[in-house]
Amino acid sequence: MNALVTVRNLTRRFDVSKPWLNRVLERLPKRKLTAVSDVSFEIASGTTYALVGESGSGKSTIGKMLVGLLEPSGGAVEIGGVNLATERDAERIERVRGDIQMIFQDPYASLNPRWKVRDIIVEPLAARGARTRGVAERLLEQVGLSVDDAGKFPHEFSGGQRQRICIARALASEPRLIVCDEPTSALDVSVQAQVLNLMSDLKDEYGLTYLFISHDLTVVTHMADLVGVLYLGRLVEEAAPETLNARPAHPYTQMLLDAAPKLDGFGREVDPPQGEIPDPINPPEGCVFHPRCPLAVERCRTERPELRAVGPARVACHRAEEAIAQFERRT
Amino acid sequence: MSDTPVLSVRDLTVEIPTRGAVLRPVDAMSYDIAAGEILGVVGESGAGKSMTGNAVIGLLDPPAHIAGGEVLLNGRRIDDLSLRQIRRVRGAEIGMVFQDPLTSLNPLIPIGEQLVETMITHLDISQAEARKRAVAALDEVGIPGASERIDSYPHEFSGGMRQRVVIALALCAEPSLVIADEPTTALDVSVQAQIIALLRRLCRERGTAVMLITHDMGVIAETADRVAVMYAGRLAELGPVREVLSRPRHPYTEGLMGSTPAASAGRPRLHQIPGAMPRLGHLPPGCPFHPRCPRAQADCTRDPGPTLAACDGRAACWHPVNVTDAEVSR
Amino acid sequence: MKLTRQVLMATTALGLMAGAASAETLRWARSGDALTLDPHAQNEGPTHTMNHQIYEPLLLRDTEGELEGALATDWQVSEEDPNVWIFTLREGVTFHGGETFDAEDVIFSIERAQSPDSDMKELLTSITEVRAGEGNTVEFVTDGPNPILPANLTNLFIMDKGWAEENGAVEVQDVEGGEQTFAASNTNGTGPYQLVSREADVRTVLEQFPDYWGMDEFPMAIDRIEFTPIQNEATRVAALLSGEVDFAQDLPVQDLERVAGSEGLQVITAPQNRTIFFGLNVGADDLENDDVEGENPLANRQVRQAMNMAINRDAIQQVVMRGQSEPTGIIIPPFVNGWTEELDTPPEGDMEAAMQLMEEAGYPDGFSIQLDCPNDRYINDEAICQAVVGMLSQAGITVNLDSKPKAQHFPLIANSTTDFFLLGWGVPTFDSEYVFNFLVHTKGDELGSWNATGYSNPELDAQITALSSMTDLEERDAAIAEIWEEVQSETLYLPVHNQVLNWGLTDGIQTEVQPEDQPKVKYFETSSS
Amino acid sequence: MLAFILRRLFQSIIVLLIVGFVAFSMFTFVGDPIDNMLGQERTQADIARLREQLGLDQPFFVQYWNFLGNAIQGNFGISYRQGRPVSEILLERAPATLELAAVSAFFAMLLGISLGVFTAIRRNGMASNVIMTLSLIGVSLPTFLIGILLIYVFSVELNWLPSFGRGAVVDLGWWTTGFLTTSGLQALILPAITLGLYQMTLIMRLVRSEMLEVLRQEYIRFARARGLRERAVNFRHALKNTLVPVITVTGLQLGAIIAFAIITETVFQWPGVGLLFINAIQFVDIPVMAAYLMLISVMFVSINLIVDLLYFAIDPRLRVGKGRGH
Amino acid sequence: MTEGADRHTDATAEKPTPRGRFGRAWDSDFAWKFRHSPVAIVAALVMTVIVLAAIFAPLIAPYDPFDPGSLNLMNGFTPPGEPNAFTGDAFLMGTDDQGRDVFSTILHGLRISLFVGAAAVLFAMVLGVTLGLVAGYTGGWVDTIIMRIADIQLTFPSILVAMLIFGIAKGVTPVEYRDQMAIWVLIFAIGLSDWVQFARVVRGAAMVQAGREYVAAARLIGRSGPSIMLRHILPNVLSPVLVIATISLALAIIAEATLSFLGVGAPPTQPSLGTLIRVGQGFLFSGEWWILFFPAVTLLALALSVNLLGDWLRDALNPRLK
Repeated sequence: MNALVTVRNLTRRFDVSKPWLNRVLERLPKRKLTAVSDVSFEIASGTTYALVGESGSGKSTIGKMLVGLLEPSGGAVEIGGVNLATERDAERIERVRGDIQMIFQDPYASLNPRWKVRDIIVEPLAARGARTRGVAERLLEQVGLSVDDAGKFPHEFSGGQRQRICIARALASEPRLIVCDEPTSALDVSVQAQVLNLMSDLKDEYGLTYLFISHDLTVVTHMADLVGVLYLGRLVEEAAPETLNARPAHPYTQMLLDAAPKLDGFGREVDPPQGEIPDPINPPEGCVFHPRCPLAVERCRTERPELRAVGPARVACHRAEEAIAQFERRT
Repeated sequence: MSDTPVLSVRDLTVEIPTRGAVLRPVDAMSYDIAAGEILGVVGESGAGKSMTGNAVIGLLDPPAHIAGGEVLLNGRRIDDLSLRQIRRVRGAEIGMVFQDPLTSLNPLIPIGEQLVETMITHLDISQAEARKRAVAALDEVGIPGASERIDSYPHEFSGGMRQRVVIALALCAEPSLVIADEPTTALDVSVQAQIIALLRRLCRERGTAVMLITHDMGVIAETADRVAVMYAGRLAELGPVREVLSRPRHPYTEGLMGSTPAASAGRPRLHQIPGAMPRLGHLPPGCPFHPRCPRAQADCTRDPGPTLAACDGRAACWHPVNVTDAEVSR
Repeated sequence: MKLTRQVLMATTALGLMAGAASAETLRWARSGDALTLDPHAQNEGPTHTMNHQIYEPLLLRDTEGELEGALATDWQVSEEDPNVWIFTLREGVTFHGGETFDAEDVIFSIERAQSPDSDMKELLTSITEVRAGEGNTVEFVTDGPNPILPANLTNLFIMDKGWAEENGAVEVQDVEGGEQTFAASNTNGTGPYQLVSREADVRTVLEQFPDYWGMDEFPMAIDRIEFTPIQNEATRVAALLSGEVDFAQDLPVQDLERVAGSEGLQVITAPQNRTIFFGLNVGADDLENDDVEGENPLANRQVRQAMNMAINRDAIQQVVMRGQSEPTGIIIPPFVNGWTEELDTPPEGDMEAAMQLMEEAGYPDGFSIQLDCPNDRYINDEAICQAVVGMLSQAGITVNLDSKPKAQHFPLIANSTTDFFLLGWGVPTFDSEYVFNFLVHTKGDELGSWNATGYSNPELDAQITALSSMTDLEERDAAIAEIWEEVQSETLYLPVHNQVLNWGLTDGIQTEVQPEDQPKVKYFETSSS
Repeated sequence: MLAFILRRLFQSIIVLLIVGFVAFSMFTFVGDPIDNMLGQERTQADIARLREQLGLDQPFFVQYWNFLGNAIQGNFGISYRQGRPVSEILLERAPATLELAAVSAFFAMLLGISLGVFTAIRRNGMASNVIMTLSLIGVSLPTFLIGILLIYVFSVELNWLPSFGRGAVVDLGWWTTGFLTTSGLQALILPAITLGLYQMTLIMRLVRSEMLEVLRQEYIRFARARGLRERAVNFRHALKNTLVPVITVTGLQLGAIIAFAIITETVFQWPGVGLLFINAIQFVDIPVMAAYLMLISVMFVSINLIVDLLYFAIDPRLRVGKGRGH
Repeated sequence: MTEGADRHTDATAEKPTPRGRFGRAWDSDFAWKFRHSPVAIVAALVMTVIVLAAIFAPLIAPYDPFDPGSLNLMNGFTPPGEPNAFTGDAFLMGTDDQGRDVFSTILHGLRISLFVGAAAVLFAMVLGVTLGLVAGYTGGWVDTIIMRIADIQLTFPSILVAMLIFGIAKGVTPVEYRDQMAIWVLIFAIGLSDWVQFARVVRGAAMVQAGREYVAAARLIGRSGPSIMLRHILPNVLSPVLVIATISLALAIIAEATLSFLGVGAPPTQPSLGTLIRVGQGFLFSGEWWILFFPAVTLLALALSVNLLGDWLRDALNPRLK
């Protein structure tokens, strides 16, 4: 497999300590929030890799580290064989930078309201001093907007249209990888469908690689070739969407699937999941999911499960086999 | 269940005068909610679903105002009440849950005090009694250690817990109707399931009517008894949830269902409705959906556009889908 | 105790002003406060005014400006020695502290006033010795016959020797050096009023001294004086108009009409013994703040004459002073010995003549110079400067006006660090010699201390020093005239006008304006008394 | 909270050090004190002796250190003008200014907050618009002119109120107060209005805009949706939240009031520290000027400290969080 | 109202706007609000007239009050509209104590006041916006230091700062430059005491903007910090800056007047509006009302219109107020 992106043991900690004086006076330790802990995965060129998880799972943090907006605290991200954090060759950095683009969640905040659409779209080119003439117009048509829109300001567009503009900007530098951070969660369903379809079309047309980040399991399974499920900064399961839907191996994945409302689940009454996501500053020992896990045993409380292959999936659970069995019994 | 619905909305119209034009975020909507029933109001942003809820409880922000129709609560008209009178209805007879639990609670006042204050306003009880009931209310919505946490401030709770507090506040004066405006949109999936379950349980236990406003078809499907689909301020379709969702009649409802990705659906190309919801100031004549509608015909541009009453009572559409011959002949 | 009584007093005073305005209290306001209470530290009007209520000189000038005995009952030149003045001291005078007044005190005070830090020393330069005479007299020995010596003593206050020694107040306060002594804020005089309390720049309260020797001689209608400096002119006028003060000095000339027209108020005026004039630095080789390199345009007499001509005194009188001034051509008012009509005539001339002179002097395009002007000392001082700036500019002289409070202005003159300045001068001795000593004589340690012009004429200096010993008054007057002749022909100073004094008073008080602007409250009469 | 106070104290000390530095620099900038103190007949030896005596021969920072040391003990030297210890004069004058400032601040806050709330609640009402416009006139004229106009109207024309001074004051030993006499209270009115008007307007406008902001908040909607009485919504819920930002600005304004008293005191001949400062400038009385600066900053710093503490009292989010609160 | 509904009503995209740039500006919400606010129109009108009058003062003013040579003292105290008793000259707004035409002095005084005000605000704005941007965008200890400096600055109220600077400047500048210095010292002093509020507001706004995703997008493609601050963030924080600048302008003009009253303002030979008022207040009781009245009314009109405009701008530019 030809991996465009290789993520190895990626870790990111944030210092959320109180100021020094408070710590001294109140005898508090330094507090570190581990947003991403020891995450490894690869994205094959031309595929869509999805990261799914609830708030605080670290999915956006991984996205930001991937594109270089954040420095990893540990581990490495290599894109096309280049590690942006350690690379010293300016030319290679420049090249890789041009290869990566990002689409953000909030289409209202991702466009500078004071800039014209044309300038927004060509900025990635302009920043490199490349030719920009006519580019914006061509891209606008590409994403289903009109050439005339180039002269307008962002506030003249609806949310879906804005997200199209974002996509156009992302395409401007002809990237190989686009990191999509919840690209449709601010959009209405009908518009979401348009944007998702557009993204699929563009992927095919340009042979793009996507890292697709979302909290919505259904959207993710719709878009991705491979799905990584995150919980409290840890990759707990990685599988193809079909596998994930049919045989989720991690109890957390199962919980997510259960909790997600179903279009055909009329009057469905499930026992809601127990508890809430624990404090990421003091995550539980062992398997971070064990306090909420119906299958947890003593080992889960002490030993952090490594990601291992279970069937076609990779799962970080000591009791994956039992979980699968139980899931199949239920359905 | 008595005959009079808890809430009965007749031809409710809300207008916002702006520069240019008068906008109608809610246009001649009619629906009922019976006791113990959950009516799901669904629609995309700008459809006017929140405006409906706010109009019912009289919380429209000026210059928005009710321009026509009436709102009956347990048979009594409430849309024409004075501020003083409607205030007595709010909280006491209609409870409201807002979208964002982070901003719904006053950050400077302990949650217990907010509960006590609400109860004392509406119920003829003492401070001590109210406090006792507040603990009970918190307990009921599943706040662990309610009696210790009653003096905590909102920021000391997680998002899910805060939404529980909000629900306790909405229900503490035992209203007969609860309007829940996107109560779970700001929450994670797992917490959303908890909150929805809680809301359902409480309302079922008390026989409270619920108006559940959301954009999430899945939530509607699992929670509501009946569903009202809104488009551009109008009711597009209204009916029992199972029927509307599995055999939608309005092309818009059908489109909505089709464009929602389903986990089980494999990866076909999503059905997409072309274009976007028109802005209120620029509604097309006739059926507001016709420019996006695959079934639009010449008569769809005809004024007045289709309404539920003028059509089959379920979908406001001249050319509905999924209609059996029997129904057509009727 | 103290508190309750005051509260009672205040609450019984029903009306706002009425209660406080008991007949015997004089509420008195003027623009500035006395700089110090040390009687010898400052030779300055407001300072003397305050001290006049507390201290007394041997002689003073009454409301008419005439000499009157204060601590001296009689004064005459010794029959044996023309160089000796004999002052007979008043009997039965006690200081506020109870000490008896005697010759020792006079000797001490004069010697104190002669010390280097004293600001009064110029008045006493001719005195070589002060000694106790026979009986209750003091003898002043001068370095020659000095006919006008008594006139030099009218602001020379007598302190108690014992008190001064006890309290370390023997040395005069060096005000310029920022020094402070006990005597600067504590007093022990023989005057009609004694100090009750003083907060500099806020309020000074004086009360009648019950053992004052002149209790029966003067009206003494005022029991208590509350003196408040009110800097802001509008506020001062408002205070008088609203009846919050009974007596206000330094009223803005534009408000006199309004005050006089107000019910219960009167304005009394009198020509003041003070002339306003400009001084020029004629002595320097080059000026600091001008645009002429290497030479001093002011050293050129024609330039000075041109400037003198350019000043339109009538316009200043009519507009700036609202008629409250008398234009003058000499820097002394008419009642000073040495004044003559001819000297007083301002130069005939107009702008054209002035410009002509400028051209002749070699400055056809004029020059620029800085004018230092006080803004809180004389009536409309800043406005006068401003008007003159305009007039001089018409003659081609660009004047940069730098106006500042008197506290910053006077040191410039005292230290001769100004090229062109405004000054007002009163003549307490009513004799020209006083003016010569301060303003014309070459600047030196004793004489010429306010002569910032840099003018030095040894012959004239000799003539001036000779004056002090001339006993023949006619001969002396001739000498004075001669000196004036020279001063005027040099156009050393540019006279503007003599100030007219104004006092605003409530109708209930009767007094006359003292030409030196030195109100002495003991003369005040009230309607009720 | 302790840490917060300590940090604030530390910052305050830095502020005071800087102010002290400015004050001290004035001695060096505005003329050599030796020049002032010695007459013309000084000798080189005199100068050297006095330099040594005053410690002026020491390095700049040593001098600064000594100045600070003295300042901490309240020793600011002797006033050139009055010849008394500056601290003594300041203590004598401070009550006048503090009483005036307190009354002004009270007036500004009382009226400012109530008018601000009123205009926010009746946002588009006629009365609100009139108040808003009038308030702008108040800040569109310089304070001194307002003072003089007030004197003209109320003292000269109507003869209701005194135009200058403090009226009769009662000496309590360490404090002189004008609060206990009728004339003292009357004398306070015009200066207090003059001084407080500007701050009142500021507070009013701030309260209004903050209140409008708060009234738009979701929790206010929620409070309304719960049927709480308008009064409870406006005052219990909205006003309380409004006060948090208002307190900061009000704190700053109180400091400003003391400084702006310079103008008011000049116009009304109010015998406070502001007038003292103006006189000190006229007489180049540097010790008084320096001490005044220090005094002002000490007051300012303490007011800020109090404001910060008030925050803790009002806003529970600032107290040590028990929960997660993120 | 849900956020979506809010967003959909905020623009009028569908309407064709054929009239080009001006047409679109005319059609914008902002212009519409302006056209429908009589207060804003009147205020803008008054301000425009005053500013134009100040700019063209040398052309409009019948006299040059700054040329002392052209003054005739005898013209002093001429009431408005009446001929002078001595010279027979008549003046629209009368003359002051120096015989200067009040109308002309006001026009020239306005020039000085406006210049001082505008320059001071500009100075404060440049300083405050720069520091605010850096603090808000950079954060961390840079932010801490800048904001602590701002706190310290607040400890010195404006007039104190101004008086101090004035005192020191007077001490260190040669006398012949003092008149020219005075203006610059005023500008510096007023500006220096005013930058904090710019910095605070810009910092807050910049922090919000820095968290926006378009900034992340710009960082992503390798834009440098200064470039992002200048090109991306600055244009988006300008509206609050504009509001503050407007209100600061009124404050600065009044601060200048106040300092003139305290004797540390513009020199009397080149009077600003404030100096004119200081001089004029001396004639309040004596009947020469016009010397105070006209400058005071001009100042009031100027400050009031600027304030009203600022007020209106604040509301009009606040997206949350509808």
